[in-house]
Amino acid sequence: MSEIFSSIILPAVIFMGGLGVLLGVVIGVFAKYFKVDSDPRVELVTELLPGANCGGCGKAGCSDFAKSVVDGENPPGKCPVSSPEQVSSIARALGIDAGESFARRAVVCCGGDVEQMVRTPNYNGVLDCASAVLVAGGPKGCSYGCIGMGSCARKCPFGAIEIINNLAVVHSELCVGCGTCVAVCPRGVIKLVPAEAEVHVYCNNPDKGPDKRKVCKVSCLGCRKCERYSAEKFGTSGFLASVKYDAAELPTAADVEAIGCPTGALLTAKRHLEIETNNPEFAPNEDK
Amino acid sequence: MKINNNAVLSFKGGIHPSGNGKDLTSAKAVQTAPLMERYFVLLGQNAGKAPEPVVNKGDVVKKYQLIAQASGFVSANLHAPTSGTVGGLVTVPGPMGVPAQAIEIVSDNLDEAVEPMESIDWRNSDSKTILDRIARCGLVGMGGASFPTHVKLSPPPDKVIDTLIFNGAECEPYLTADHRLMVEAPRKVLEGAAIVGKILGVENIFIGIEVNKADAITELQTIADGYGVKIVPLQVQYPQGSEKQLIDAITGREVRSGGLPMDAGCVVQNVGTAKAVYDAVVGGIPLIERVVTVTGEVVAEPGNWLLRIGTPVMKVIELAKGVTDDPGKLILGGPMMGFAQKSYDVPVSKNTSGILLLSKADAVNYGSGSCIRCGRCVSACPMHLVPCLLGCAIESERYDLAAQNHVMDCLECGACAYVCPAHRPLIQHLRRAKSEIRRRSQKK
Amino acid sequence: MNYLELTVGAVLVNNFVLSRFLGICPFLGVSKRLETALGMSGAVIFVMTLSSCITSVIYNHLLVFEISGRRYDLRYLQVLLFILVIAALVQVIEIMLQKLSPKLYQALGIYLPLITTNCAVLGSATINAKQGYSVLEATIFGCFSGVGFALALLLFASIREKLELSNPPKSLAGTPIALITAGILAMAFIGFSGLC
Amino acid sequence: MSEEIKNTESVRLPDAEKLVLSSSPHVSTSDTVRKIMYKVLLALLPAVIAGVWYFGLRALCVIILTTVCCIGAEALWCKLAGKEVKNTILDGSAAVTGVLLALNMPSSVPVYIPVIGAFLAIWLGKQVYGGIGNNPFNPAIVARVGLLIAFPAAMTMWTAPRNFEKSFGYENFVTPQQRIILQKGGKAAETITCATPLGAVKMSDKEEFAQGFYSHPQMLWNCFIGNRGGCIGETCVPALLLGFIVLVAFKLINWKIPVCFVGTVAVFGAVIHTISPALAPMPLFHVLSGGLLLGAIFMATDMVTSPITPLGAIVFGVGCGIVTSVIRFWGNYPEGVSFAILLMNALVPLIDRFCGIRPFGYVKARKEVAK
Repeated sequence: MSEIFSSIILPAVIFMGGLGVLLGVVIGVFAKYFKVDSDPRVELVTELLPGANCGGCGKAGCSDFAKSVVDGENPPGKCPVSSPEQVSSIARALGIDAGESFARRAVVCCGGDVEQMVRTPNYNGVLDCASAVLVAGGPKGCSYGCIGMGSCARKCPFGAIEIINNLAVVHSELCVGCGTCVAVCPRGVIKLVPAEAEVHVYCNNPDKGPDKRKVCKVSCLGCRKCERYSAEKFGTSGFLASVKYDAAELPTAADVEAIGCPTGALLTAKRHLEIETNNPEFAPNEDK
Repeated sequence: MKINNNAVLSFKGGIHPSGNGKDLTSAKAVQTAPLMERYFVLLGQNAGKAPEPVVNKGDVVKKYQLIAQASGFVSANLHAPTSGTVGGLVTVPGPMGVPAQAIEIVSDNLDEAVEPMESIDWRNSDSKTILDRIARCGLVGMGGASFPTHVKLSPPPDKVIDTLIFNGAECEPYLTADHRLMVEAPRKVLEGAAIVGKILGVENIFIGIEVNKADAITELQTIADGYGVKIVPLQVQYPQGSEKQLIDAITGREVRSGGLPMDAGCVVQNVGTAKAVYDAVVGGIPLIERVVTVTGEVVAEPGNWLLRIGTPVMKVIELAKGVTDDPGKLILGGPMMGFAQKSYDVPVSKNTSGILLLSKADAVNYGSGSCIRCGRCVSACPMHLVPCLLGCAIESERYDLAAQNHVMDCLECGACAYVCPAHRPLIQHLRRAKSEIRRRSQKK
Repeated sequence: MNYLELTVGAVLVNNFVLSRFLGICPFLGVSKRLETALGMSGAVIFVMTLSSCITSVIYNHLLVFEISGRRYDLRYLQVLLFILVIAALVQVIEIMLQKLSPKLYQALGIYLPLITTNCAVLGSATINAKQGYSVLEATIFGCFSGVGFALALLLFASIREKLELSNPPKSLAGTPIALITAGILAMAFIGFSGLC
Repeated sequence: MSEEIKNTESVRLPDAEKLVLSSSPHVSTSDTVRKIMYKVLLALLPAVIAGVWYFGLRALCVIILTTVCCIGAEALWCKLAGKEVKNTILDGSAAVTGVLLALNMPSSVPVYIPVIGAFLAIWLGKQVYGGIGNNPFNPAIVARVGLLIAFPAAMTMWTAPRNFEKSFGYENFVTPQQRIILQKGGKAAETITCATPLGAVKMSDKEEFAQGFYSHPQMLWNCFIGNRGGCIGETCVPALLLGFIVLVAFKLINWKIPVCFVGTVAVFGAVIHTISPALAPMPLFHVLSGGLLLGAIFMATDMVTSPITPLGAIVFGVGCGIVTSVIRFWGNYPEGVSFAILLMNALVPLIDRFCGIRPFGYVKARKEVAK
């Protein structure tokens, strides 16, 4: 027994132990000379973030945002994707204020699908919105509306945008408001609105009414009917009506009913989806 | 200098479009168009800032009268193409496909002109007087970029300009407007060239002409010496008329990436501009008309027309006796770099060199096929880029890769897309990348 | 021993990745960009050379010793020992990289500490031991095995960069197509068999 | 505005509805990918005819079977992947791959080899990468190398060509039993198997004899006209050169690649031959034997898998030549052309990256403006 110990185990232990200690010292020396300060909190926050890397916060990705949160540059609430619980857990972990959470949704402010909008000549080229606008402003008649080639839908990290009849439509129950589509759209027709807003003006053309009317049946004519109905909830800039999203009270479906927009540019999101899908079943249910 | 004993010069790269359609109109003398009922003078006809209208709806104007005033240095005046009343500021289809603002002039059919400006004895005047006249007359480059001429002719004092080149290459297929101009008004072109030479104080004045315009070359060569201008025959090779390639062909200098011709000591002007300079300086007439080639296999009577700025394209097609078949494409400019139009209501502007109606069969049909790396675009690119790689990178939205591979140096001349056997929409990709990269660098 | 044969054998004929199929993890993991692949290649060559050298010194000269007439043979400890040395080396490199090139450190990510368990590094050390290479031979072998790994990695990375611009069927995009490509690459390397 | 334009005369005016909107340029070459592929097929025709002439109807069957299988494999994949079938087939790329692959097989291959080869080429070599234009490796080469590794015996069973029994020194390429049959007046074609000259060189242990024999003018003549053992399409040099002329005339290939490839093999062979004549026969033998010309003219020049810049083409050709020579002289395989091309295909992205062309306007220092 002691023979085995002295001839095998002891030398092995001494040898390996000695080597281990030696290498440990070497590593220690290197670690001292090449020391880098890193903040473990960045990693912690990164883990707590959803990891969608959507860039909705304006940073290059979740880890970049985490760094800015730790540095105090941004509040955790700036992340559009995180749920309020996630945000508060990050805030708790860092012991800071969560900041105001901006729950927002994207809306494609255009109703000009294939049936509604004049389509000028046949288009032959790259099927991508930003490329299409470079060719004489794209194939649709209106130079402010949705081009409908689905660049936003392809880029949406959450699959919330669908192209129906050459028009991008947002499924708001899937949308988290990251804003990727807003950055992609060459026409700027997609807007981020408060998540609770249900009424939108589905037109983006600031031209005079008759000019718009020539190219699109569902354009906003700028008749100010909505503004006359409630100047608190609606406004008009140029010849284009808009919902005042920062107002104290947001318009409801009943308001839309009462106004009765002559062209149908003013709609609830639900009704818009119904019209576009031509099938009320696809519209989000009330309980969602 | 590459110039020696009438050698036919050229650059490296480029293409030789087959059956280039010039025979349709190259022998057709320029006809003067009759008066139209209405003219739509686009406001944004020049590179830079659009001029400010100085007339109101209902005003009575006379031919040559100023109707829009340049709003800043890089801007150009606009003048009434005929006498009549101002119909107001209207929205018409613009040459870039998007609606544009234009001043409508309703003709009174009298075509009364205001008193012309007095002729300048340019040989004994200083540059400033001549430049002022050019600016007053609203001259812009008539080759396509429509950069205000007075700006181009006022290089910063630290740039030494020793060579002045006039572009009579007209390398675009189908177009013969410059060709006819050189054949029919050689003295005006040459004198205009000499005036520009005087402004810049340059002795070396060249007019580069592709050898397929033999009559223009002989016509000009016989009288060019009297004006101190040298005629340079160039090979028939597209894009011979591109500034950088023209400078390379004639002087052997390379304009550095991102630089302007003046960085290589050169100024390049179109021969049409030379004629307009003559009209402005000697004739005292502002720029209200230009020669336009109206052509295409489906046009009943293709030809060259002297058109007032603001003439709607549909009216021009009527002048050409309509069409024999429905065209597949309406293009303002040449088939290589011109812009496809949505509407026939677009008016002629100062840089419209041609109105081209392509039949469906002649127009390219872009496909979605993959690149087979045949490399033809690489040998065709006059900027020596690798368009096929750029195309693939841009399709995958790798703009960083595209930028690394010098996409910003692309001229958008279309040589790559012309030779592509897969008919890939390369130029559209390249434009997309350029606009995207520009947008991103602005953001930063 | 012919050093030329040793070199050619390590780089081409018995290429660690494409012929011995060792070190596949970093081969697939860090071959998405040529720049990262270059960094990884450098790190692996460094670790392989140094670890081959050190392990062969220990293996050849320290593991068999005599103390007061008794002969000890600790060569059965080789695997344990090699791993210890390699782990320490990788640790050192990681610390250095983090300081000297944080960008590369970020890009290599988890694959850097994973060099420790990169079987190619351990493989070269065990092959050295098994073939009975001298210290010099072992060092050369380790170095050029690393070069072979680098060659395969760089080739592969350049192809993958190109593949990124192509559009394979969705189900094959990414790693599947990379594995198929690696297989074809391995087929090409079979052509070198018999060179030494 | 348009209402005002009344059609007073009988002038036909165009209709804006029919206009097509696209980016410039609006005209283009009439050449298409399909035309290119058909021209390549035309260039392959002489080699096909020569192959059938030398190796008989069985060779024709192999060529037809391989081509049909390739087209079938392509159609099947497109069908399964939900891609357009008709246009993909009609572009002719599968047919080109099929013919090339068949020309790279011995005429005696069993039926399953062309079938497996076709699927290897089209599925593994091309379609998994996304189809034409996306494949980093030449599909025919992938299949050929795959088959060579998987079925070494079947892929190296060479049938003797027509009139082989009358050719110079045929005894050295056949087994003693077959030699007796031939000497008794038996016909070689389709019945006798023989070694390829390169294979014989590799196996030869009588070096001194080999030198004189393989460098003999009549031996070289046999190699030139194609009266030797080998793959269907690789033996007849005049037919391959004719194909080369067709390809160059139609501007379908970069001539630098085959010239550099063959040139490098010749130079490499000459150097080795000079240093140690025992190791290698004279360079001309190396150029004419094996699949060098077939590979250099038709396989290495594949547009999709070869470099795109002029300098890159030279580097690619030289690289192919070096790898081929190294494998031929020192490797286990008698022939290295396929391996070389496959390997160099893998290098193409790197070559493209580092052998770029200088864009216009990137001069080192601006030229001094003459005063």
